[in-house]
Amino acid sequence: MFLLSAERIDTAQLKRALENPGAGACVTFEGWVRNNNEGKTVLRLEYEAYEDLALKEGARILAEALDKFGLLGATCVHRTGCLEIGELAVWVGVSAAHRDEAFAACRYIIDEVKSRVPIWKKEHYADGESGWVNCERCAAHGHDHAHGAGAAGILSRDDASYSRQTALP
Amino acid sequence: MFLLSAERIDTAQLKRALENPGAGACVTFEGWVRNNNEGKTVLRLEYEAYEDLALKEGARILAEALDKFGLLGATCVHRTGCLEIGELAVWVGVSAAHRDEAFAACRYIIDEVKSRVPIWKKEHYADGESGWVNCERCAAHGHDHAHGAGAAGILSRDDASYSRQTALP
Amino acid sequence: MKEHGRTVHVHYYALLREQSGISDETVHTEAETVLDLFVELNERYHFAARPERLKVALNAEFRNWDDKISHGDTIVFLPPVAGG
Amino acid sequence: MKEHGRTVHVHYYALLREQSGISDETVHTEAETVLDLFVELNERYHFAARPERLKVALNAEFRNWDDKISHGDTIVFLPPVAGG
Repeated sequence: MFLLSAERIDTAQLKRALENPGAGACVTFEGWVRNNNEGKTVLRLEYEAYEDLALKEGARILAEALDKFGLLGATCVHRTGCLEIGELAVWVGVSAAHRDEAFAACRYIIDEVKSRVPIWKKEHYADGESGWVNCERCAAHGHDHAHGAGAAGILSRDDASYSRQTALP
Repeated sequence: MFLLSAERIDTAQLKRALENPGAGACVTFEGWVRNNNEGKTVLRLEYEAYEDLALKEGARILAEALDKFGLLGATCVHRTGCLEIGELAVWVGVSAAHRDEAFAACRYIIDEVKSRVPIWKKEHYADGESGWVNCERCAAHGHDHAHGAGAAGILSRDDASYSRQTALP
Repeated sequence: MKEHGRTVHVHYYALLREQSGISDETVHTEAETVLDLFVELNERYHFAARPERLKVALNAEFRNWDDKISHGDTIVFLPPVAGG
Repeated sequence: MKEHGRTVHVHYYALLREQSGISDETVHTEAETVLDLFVELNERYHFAARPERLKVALNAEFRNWDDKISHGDTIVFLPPVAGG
């Protein structure tokens, strides 16, 4: 079950839905809004989702995890809208017979959600600026990895308007 | 904070204690009482702890994890007494700036707790039998790994009373 | 409506929404492929993102830049995602 | 009390508690090391566990089988643990 939520996430209820008498392990991941990123003080975040596609892609990721790791349950809920420091932005929970699969699957789901589900995050900083955050893999690799079906190689025209993907002042 | 609890564990309260404005990730592991083990139907479990040493060793494991992974918070609570199927036997929760450390630390803590903290588990089976469960590493390796300061090599006398470590009928 | 043209719906999110100033629009275009459409819209909005940094969705599925567009399609250009 | 003997406290857990039938006892012994004490108690209780499968704690710390025991010590023989 992959959900988007404009409201606070009730994790207790979500965890109960993972219960299964054959489950010996439950691993959860919570992404919390942190007060800093890349050296800047963060005041709050905004999440924006392309809901139709986000729900489909999120459901595909959970189906992959259930199949790949033989899970007994898997859920992910992602917030949308404005979030304050310390708020829960994303919750992933899985149950499985043993902890090996539970840890691996939980990690798989959050990694895939972060890089595949069309959700965008805008950080608002203490210095008054704000910016849309790039995906971690882009930041780490100077963007030599493919974003799925990218346009590199197709595009022959120069794109003079390219700049760092950040909101203009 | 490492605790033993003879009562049901309140996970919501434990998770709140991990909150930190610099934390972007919280990973939890829950060990649940499973209805089967090694092909046998399990009805319930009993946990017994050597409390003085369990508390010391548990605290050492958490201190190691805090140091090794640079965590912002780490907690583990282990149940004692009789538990039914589906009950929470052990809870591990960690918070950290990023998810890499959080996943690695949570896994480290539960692995070390299972193999180092003096807690024993007796399974009661549907066929009326019961047995003390061996540690997983023993089961996996036919016991050629050392249990810390073991007596192998010191002992010269034969031990004729050796048998499979299981309760007699 | 011009000959050979088609009417499509375009939605904008995040940085592209801010740069175009709109969340969605209905566009009449001569563009045959998704990439042609992007180039056309980029002339109007000067998006601060190269298409090789973007993905594209056609009718709420990830698709390719050289896919043909049809009358009534919904197209979304997706900036690099950053959930979590 | 015999000459050279010492009085120590022994606690039993899990399988060893069931096999001895007691949770703890105070023992007067001539044993000099933890291992000597185990061998002595094993003659009484016939524990179904080899000492190389056990660990030992002396005054609530993990210690070695060849450690000397002193008057008043608390000794625990630890079956393989299985938390979680």
